[in-house]
Amino acid sequence: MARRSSATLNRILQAIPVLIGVVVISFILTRALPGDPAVQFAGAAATPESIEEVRRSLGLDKPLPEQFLIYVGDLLQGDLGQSVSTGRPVATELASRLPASLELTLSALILSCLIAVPLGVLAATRPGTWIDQLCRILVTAGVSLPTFFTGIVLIYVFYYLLGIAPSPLGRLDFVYLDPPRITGFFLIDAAIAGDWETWFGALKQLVLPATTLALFTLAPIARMTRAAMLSALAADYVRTARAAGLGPGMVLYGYAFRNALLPVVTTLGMVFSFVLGANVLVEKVFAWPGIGSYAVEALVVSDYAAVQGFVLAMALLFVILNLLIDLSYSLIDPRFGTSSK
Amino acid sequence: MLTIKDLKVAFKTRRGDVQAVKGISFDLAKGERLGIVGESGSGKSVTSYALMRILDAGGRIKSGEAVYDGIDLKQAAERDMREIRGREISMIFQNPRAALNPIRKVGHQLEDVLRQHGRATRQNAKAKAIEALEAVKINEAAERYEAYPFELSGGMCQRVVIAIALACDPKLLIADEPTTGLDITTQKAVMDLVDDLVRAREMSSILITHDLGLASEYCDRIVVMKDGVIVEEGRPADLFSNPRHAYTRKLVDATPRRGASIRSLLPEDQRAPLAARTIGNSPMMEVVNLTKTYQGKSGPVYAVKGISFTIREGESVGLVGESGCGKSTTSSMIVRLLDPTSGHLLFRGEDIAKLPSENFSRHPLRQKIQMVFQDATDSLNPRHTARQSIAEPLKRLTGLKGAHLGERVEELAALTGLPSHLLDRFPHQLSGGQKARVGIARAIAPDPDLLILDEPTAALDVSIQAVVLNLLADLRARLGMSYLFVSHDLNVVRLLCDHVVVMKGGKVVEAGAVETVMDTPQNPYTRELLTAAPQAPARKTAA
Amino acid sequence: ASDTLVAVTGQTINSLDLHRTGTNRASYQVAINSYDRLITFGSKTLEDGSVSFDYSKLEPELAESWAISDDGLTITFKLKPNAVFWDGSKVTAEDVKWSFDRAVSVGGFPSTQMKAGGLVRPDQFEAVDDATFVVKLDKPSKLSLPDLAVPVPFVINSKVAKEHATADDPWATEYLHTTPAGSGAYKVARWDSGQQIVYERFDEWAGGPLPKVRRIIVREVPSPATRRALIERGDVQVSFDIPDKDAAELAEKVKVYSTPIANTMHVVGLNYTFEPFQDPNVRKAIAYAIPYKDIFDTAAYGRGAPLWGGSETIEDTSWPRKSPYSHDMEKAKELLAASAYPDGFEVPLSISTDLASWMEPTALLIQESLGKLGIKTEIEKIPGANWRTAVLVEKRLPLHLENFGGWLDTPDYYFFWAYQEGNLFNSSNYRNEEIETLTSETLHMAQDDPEYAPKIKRMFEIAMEDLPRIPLYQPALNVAVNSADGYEFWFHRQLDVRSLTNVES
Amino acid sequence: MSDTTLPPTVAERKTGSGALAHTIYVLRENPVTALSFAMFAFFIGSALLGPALVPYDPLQTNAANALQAPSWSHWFGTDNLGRDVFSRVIVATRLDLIISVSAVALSFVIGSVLGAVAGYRGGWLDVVLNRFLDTIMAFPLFVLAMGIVAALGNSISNIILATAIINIPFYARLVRAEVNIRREAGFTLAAKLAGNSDTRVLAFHIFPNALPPMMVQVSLNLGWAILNAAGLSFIGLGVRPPTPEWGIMVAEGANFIVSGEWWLALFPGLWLMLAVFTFNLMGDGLRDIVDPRRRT
Ligand SMILES: Nc1ncnc2c1ncn2[C@@H]1O[C@H](COP(=O)(O)OP(=O)(O)OP(=O)(O)O)[C@@H](O)[C@H]1O
Ligand SMILES: Nc1ncnc2c1ncn2[C@@H]1O[C@H](COP(=O)(O)OP(=O)(O)OP(=O)(O)O)[C@@H](O)[C@H]1O
Ligand SMILES: [Mg+2]
Ligand SMILES: [Mg+2]
Repeated sequence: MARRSSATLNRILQAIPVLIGVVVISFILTRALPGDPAVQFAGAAATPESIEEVRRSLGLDKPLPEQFLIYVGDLLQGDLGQSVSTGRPVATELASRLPASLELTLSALILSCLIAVPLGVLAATRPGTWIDQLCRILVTAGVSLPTFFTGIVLIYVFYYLLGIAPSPLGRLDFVYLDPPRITGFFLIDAAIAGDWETWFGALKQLVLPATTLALFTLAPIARMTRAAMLSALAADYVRTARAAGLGPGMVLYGYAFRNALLPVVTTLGMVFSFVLGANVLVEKVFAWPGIGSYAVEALVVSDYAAVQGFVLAMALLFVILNLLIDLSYSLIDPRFGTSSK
Repeated sequence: MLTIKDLKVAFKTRRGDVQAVKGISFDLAKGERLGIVGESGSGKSVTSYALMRILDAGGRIKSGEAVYDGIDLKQAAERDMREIRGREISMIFQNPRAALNPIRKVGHQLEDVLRQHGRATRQNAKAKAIEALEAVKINEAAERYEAYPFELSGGMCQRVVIAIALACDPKLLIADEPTTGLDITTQKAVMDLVDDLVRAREMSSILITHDLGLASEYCDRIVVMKDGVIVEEGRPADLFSNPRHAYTRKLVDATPRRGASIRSLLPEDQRAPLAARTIGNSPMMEVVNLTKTYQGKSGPVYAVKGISFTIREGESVGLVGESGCGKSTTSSMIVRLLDPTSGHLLFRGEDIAKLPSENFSRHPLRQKIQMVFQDATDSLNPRHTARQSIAEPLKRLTGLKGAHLGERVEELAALTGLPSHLLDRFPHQLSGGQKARVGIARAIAPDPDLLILDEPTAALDVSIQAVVLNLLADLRARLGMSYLFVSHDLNVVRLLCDHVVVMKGGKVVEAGAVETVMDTPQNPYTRELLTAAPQAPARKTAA
Repeated sequence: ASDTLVAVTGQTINSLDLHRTGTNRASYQVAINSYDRLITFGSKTLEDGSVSFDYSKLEPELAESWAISDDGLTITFKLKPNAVFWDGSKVTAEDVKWSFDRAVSVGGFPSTQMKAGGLVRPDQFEAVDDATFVVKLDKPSKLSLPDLAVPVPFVINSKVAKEHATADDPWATEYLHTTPAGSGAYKVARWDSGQQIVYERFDEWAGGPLPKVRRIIVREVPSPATRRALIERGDVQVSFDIPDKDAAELAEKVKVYSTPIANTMHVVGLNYTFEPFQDPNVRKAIAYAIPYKDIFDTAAYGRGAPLWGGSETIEDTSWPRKSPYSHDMEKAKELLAASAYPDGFEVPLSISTDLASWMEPTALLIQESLGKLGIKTEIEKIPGANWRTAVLVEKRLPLHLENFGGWLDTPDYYFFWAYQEGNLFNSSNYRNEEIETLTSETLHMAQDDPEYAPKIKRMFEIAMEDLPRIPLYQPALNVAVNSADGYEFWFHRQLDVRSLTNVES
Repeated sequence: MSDTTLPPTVAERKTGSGALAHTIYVLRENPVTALSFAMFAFFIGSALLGPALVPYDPLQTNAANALQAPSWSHWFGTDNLGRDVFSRVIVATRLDLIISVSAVALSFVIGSVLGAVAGYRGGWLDVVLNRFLDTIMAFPLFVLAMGIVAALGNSISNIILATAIINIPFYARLVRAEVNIRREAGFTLAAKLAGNSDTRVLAFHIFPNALPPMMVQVSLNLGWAILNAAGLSFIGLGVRPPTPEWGIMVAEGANFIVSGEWWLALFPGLWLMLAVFTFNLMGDGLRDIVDPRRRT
């Protein structure tokens, strides 16, 4: 246990330079963005004086290093700054939007895993057969389409033409009220409140965007599952298990699959951060009030604080995600943190 | 109890069907200990997998019969086979660490088997599992129950594998090379344990091995396999002392044993007399107080703790010891791939230990000190053909080019007995013996004076080992090189070396002329090594 | 009919307080729907039967009546006695003064807009008693009263606001940013930035006839395709500001209002600092080379009003007006041949990413057509954030598309912003002495002044001759309505939800 | 395995062990791989010859003929400016291939060098590189690409650069791992004994062995690069009009789907999908081709 926690602590320490790097790069990147926020926010019919005044009030008249120091100083006090375009603290804004993105991303990943993992296992148990090839073609097709395109096509078919799907209006149709906010995840909050009607409403809204994202993530997960299962099935311990007379279910899941899980979990982590990026586009199509669409808006209007806050939040999420992966690693693999791994 | 008749097994592969087992027949009586010997690829493992019906995908029993205790193993339903596996027939495999699920506690793996066969319930599974661990004489069995395979030594892992195999009291145990990868002393302990258990439970056993010594020591009857067929069978004493089939003879001859000469390992018709060689008196390489300390994660690892010995001009020195004693570390330092922590390496009086290993590749002496690696497969670049591999040192160290280079490569191939049409093959297209030859040709290409051989035959079959050892002996005589021959097999060292250095735990425990050390070992460790090695049978007619 | 109505829009409301720095255009609707002004414009029915604001008619909102002194320098308002804020307190002249003070003091756009009506300093406003409010002007202007009917001078509940004001933030911008305090027809029941705003009717509203719909939800849906699907399927009742193409096509399925936007033109800007554009022949050649009809058909799908092929003679002062130019490649070639650049030249053609829906097809058609003249253009798409800086502030784009619209519907107002040197929308760096004087003279002059029309006509002449901006067409504001009624077009191009009603379908 | 050497078999002589023969073998063995290579050849063909063969000028507008559904004269219909969608789709092939291939080539080279050096040298260099890669990975990659393109301007070269930057970590990680496991391999030591300097060992002995798994990565990234460009177009940061490019065509066409002009997005989308699909499926085949161990 001590070994695991020291390995985990090590991971946390390693994250620090990453976070510093992210802070610096995001600062530089935002300053490199074209456009003058002062002009943008001085609004229509602004005079040069009013533009200068806005610039001063945003602190953009100071030299860059000073701006950076102020930014870092605020950051250390937990202040992500204020978004100029929404006029609200970036932290509040992110906190209110992050659950929406996470709910979408996680649902998509769960959906994707539910399909891709069994597919991968199926393909691995029958390598080289037409089932294997079919799986390969199917999942590759999913990853070959731009997400925004898939999203619009799904809306067109399932909402516009067939009328099965609910109107693509974000997280909840307006006939429902938001569930009382506890976690920010509508499905969880509605379930806690016991409001199953709202729960169902939120679920309906999730189906199309989650499917769009899931289609995109099938391929890496299925491929990795297949590869990992293949090598696990070829391992000596599987032969030992079979020779000891263990049942096929036990051999496949208790022995091969659990070992194959390690690389799959790693892939999941990568896919997760990938999907968070892809969210940007899907959120736009489905009017999903997540942080992806927030970032795009902010980027377009050069809203420095918002972009920086977004990037930092994502980086933190990434670090946490890696810790979670390590944690699941250490749960799955007893060798975690030792030199034999 | 087990009857096999004309069993044929074939695999479907990219290049059509491969006949792995081409119709073999044998019987096994209750309580009998059968040995199956033969070279790599002769179909030993496939036979046993076929019996258990655990062949890889694409493998299938084409014809023949395999009847165990009245049950037709070929026809039995998969469900019935599952009952047989583990409960009636069970198996242990080579490389015990890989044979265990790395992420499951060994106790639980035992329980899986016990509960699968209804030998234990949820409540008493743990107790039974500990019992099974105790049966294989693992000390502190209750604690080991909680251990993961990576927390156990190789020997202990093999004990766990044996415990799993024997957990449900099978009537037949098949052991497929159960001791490869284990130290010679561990090997003895494991084999003794298996033997005791098999006898105590009055089980039958099949021991699959390529080590004739092991087979003759632990089996009542032996079958010899070659290319998927059985060429001979009999009691060990008869079979080995009086082999009838040429192949058996070759196998017996090739096994190093006390009193044999290096040429006697070869088939009789190939025993050309060895050319004479001279051993000079002047030291070529003096190893003085060499130490190496690694900076490990949990403190320093003292791999080599101050060793000294001398290799004279033309002399062959053997370096023996068990796994992890520092043999490879020592040889890496001598060949200047690794910087010693302290000590001197005097090559003809010049201290080459001072030259950093990074720059040594451009030093003129690089050409003079070369090495043959333990694992021929690993030591050949998979993307280079044999020709490219051999040409590499010539191009870099001797500056040969164009036609001269080609000629020299062909010459080296001829010298090492490598047919020239193989030169354009990639390593994976070559057999183990051929790869070993490429490795040797490459090492002698720049005309070295000192050749370090780090267990060059460890991965080879005995008959190929015999050929390679003879090749080395011939080359030594022809080219006048000195050898530092690293090995864990004293019998092999005896054949090739003039002088031997025995290492243990990074220190030299004994050194001296080969005969002296082998015949009158002074150090208890040396004695232990000598007794642990299974004694290969000698042919009556052996030269 | 249900008492809820749903509207969708592609724009995002980023603040509930129009006066705040950084508040975007879409947010102005809150000032309209949740706040009242003293006065508002009347309505008129257009030829196509749709309803539009009427610039010529001023009507009371919070003010019951108003009077202008003879010298035109003092305007006295009497407030409606029954006007109350949402918290039940009476609307007093003090509240109006505080709000006006705020509008002229916060700087930025609100102050600029107030200035257009001659309202610059707090001391111009006086609360005589609870019900009497006086505005004093430095000089009489025809723009002063209309300027009080635009969204900016809205009346805030000053008691509430002051409670939340701080020394750093004397105008309570932080508070009002998220929490409106007004007397308007609709309270903001809920605002989820980036998602929706929910209006709840204020039943004691005194500003006008009580709206029919109790609750109105305005949802933000960024994807136009999604918006179209929603309105077509009838899941929402109003889709505000839809693309021209959808407007053209949806007209068959649902009610679509396409109103040419008052005092607004889509134009091609020719920057005078770019040397070839200093040559009048080049400018005219370009004006003749533009394929107006194709642009109007492909970029605007025929929505709005054409602004080409007008008569040479100028008879009236209506604005926007058709230019005398039309697509004539022969003429264009002749003119270019006569210019200093007979073989053409290279110039980037700049458009904004945010406005790509009309700018991109327009630019492509212009590019192709100019190519035939030998004028090589490369289309440069400038991100939204950079666009304003480049085109309006730095005025550094040689050839670009532009679309200024003036809230106050007089030609002189347009000329002031777009043709007078130094002003923001004069993206061409245009300067003409005569225009400078004429604009200054006409800006505050009453429209019925006999001197007004001749001066304006002269301005038109010069503008068409000098061509710093080549008019393309007058864009339309398209709104699709399904099972609802009562849509009214407003110059501010925002959805006034107060007049909307549900219709049983 | 017998030590006696066999003369070359008949089969061996017939197919030889040349690279071409090996490629043919790999293609023949797996029909899906063969299909993907055939499709790749088709795309290369359209990239090279497309502009010469298409029936219309892809930039030629024709307002009178806008938004025509697919017909015999316009196979894929026309767009809102009356341009022929088929011609645009085919002509776009070249640009899209250039974008994806150069982005991947750039990240391949940079990633390989970084990863190889770090994997071989180890120590602080390795630590620094790892932290650097972590930092890049900590950005949501698409947003990073957006940021870079937004900051530098949306030219083709910047789109390529942004795509390359976000892909570097994948290559660097992969190469690092592959080099690291071979750092102590027998053939590495043997190469040093043969008198190779560290650089030569790394460049000519270790690195080429990392190629097979990298080929799979390359094929995946070729696809991603196109998707990435498409996504940037959707946000409005794509290549400049009127240049035809699949992503921009899909992104713009997507808004026409609901209004019934499905062909605007469908055909470029189909082409884009086929290209990504082809690249992804090619991966295993490419790996087998560069892997001499697959030769028999
Ligand atoms: N899965 C397989 N597919 C194709 N051929 C196979 C397969 N497994 C084994 N063979 C072939 O069957 C033959 C016998 O193999 P087997 O493993 O029984 O040899 P062995 O005698 O156990 O050798 P070793 O001592 O190396 O273990 C070999 O020629 C091998 O190439
Ligand atoms: N790079 C290293 N870092 C830390 N410890 C090492 C390293 N290389 C070797 N060792 C340790 O040094 C000791 C000697 O290793 P060495 O490889 O020389 O043994 P060996 O005698 O060659 O064994 P084998 O017969 O298994 O090859 C071992 O305990 C090993 O664990
Ligand atoms: Mg075997
Ligand atoms: Mg060793």
